[in-house]
Amino acid sequence: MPVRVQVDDFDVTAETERLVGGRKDIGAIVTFTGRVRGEDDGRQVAALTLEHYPGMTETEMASIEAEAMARWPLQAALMVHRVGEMKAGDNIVLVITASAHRSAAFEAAEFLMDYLKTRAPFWKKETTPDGGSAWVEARAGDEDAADRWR
Amino acid sequence: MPVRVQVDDFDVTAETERLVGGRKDIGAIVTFTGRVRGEDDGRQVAALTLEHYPGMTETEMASIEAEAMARWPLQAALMVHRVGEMKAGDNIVLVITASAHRSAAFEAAEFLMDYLKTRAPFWKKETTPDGGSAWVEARAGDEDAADRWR
Amino acid sequence: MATDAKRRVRLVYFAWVREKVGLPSEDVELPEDVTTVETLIGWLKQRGPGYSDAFARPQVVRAALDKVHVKPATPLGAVREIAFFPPVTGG
Amino acid sequence: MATDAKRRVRLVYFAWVREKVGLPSEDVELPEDVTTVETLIGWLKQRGPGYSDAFARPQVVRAALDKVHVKPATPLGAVREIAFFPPVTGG
Repeated sequence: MPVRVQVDDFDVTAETERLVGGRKDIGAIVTFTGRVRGEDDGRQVAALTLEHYPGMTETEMASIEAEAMARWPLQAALMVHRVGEMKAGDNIVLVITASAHRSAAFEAAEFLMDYLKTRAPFWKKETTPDGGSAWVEARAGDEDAADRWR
Repeated sequence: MPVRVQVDDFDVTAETERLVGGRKDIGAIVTFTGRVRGEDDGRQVAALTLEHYPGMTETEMASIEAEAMARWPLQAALMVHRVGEMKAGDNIVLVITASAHRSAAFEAAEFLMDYLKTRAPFWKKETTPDGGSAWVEARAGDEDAADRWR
Repeated sequence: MATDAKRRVRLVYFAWVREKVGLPSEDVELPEDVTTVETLIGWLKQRGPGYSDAFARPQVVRAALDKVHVKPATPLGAVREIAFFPPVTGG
Repeated sequence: MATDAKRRVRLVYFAWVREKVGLPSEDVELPEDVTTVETLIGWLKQRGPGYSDAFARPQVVRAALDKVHVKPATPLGAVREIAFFPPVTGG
């Protein structure tokens, strides 16, 4: 099942068709798109820089996806994560899950995002409108969200 | 917030951009796409005919969407349901939810689908490859899924 | 409506209820003793084999009054459109 | 590797660990008494102010051995690449 790390933006419809177009065994497709918000915990955010650990990122994402495929009856899954510079409103991450029925597709998409947020080696640096910058701190809530799948 | 009933297919990327393109207050977008499966409970399905109750459908969908907007901090939501003839592999229904954070977007999308499946006046008639046809029966599991939000 | 005694309403049918009744809709005058969804179903069942077939298991037929889901015991009141249909199967 | 006594490894740093250390990566020879992630961090902290700043709160620095997440007590074994980074914040 595919995972990708890329600088370029993605198109949800095009990725979905590439993943499951023409298949007739899929009743439910869930997509999650994460975007850069212009405000984070009260700070103004003009742009984000996404850094990652090449090699480990892809391995970790593939392992998270394999775990989802083992836990839910999925016909297909895709994870795409952007790196580099992004501005407020831009896409950051895409998860697609496809299954015969909707509950598996919804649960697996949530699981993939929760694990991606706590395991995949990506780091965000925020740039404020005045030119300042700061590394984003991990949220305890993300660890809690991931823990519920244990 | 928009709801639509239409004969034509929809494009997930285009609908998402129309709904939230250019906004900078959205961190999470969840989409659900329902498609015609070529097999349902062991029966082969060549095509589906979707019938609805014009007027009531739109009112009911708008009321389901208003309930989701009241229960979760959503920036936007969209429901599109196709009617008429569809063949295996075609899109039937689209739900989009957008929020600052992912948990609200995921939960609201599941809620919208569960309520749509049990309240909105649509009916599916399946056509098998040999030309036979039969109305789809409601699933008890759909009622259970909707009941968990009470 | 001119009087309460002759209540003219529109009945609409969907999916297999429509196919069994044989009509998508019809305008009817309700007798005085038809006051709820349940008594309306009872009256309809007398109107012919299509109706008695459609409402053979009344518990699986759903109803809406002026496009709002209702229970069988609901009074018809000043309703103008009454819909009968199977459990919904969209999505 | 030629001998166990002179273990040559690649260290890689990410995000603010990289910025504080001042390098994206470096090749080092580990002393014999550096056998775990924890003892490696202790050794690195002696190497200069950038290192001592980066590892000032070692509990918030995460480590990976040959691209696999590990705990501080994990033995280094025959590892070739050791990465240090803050808690991840992707997605």
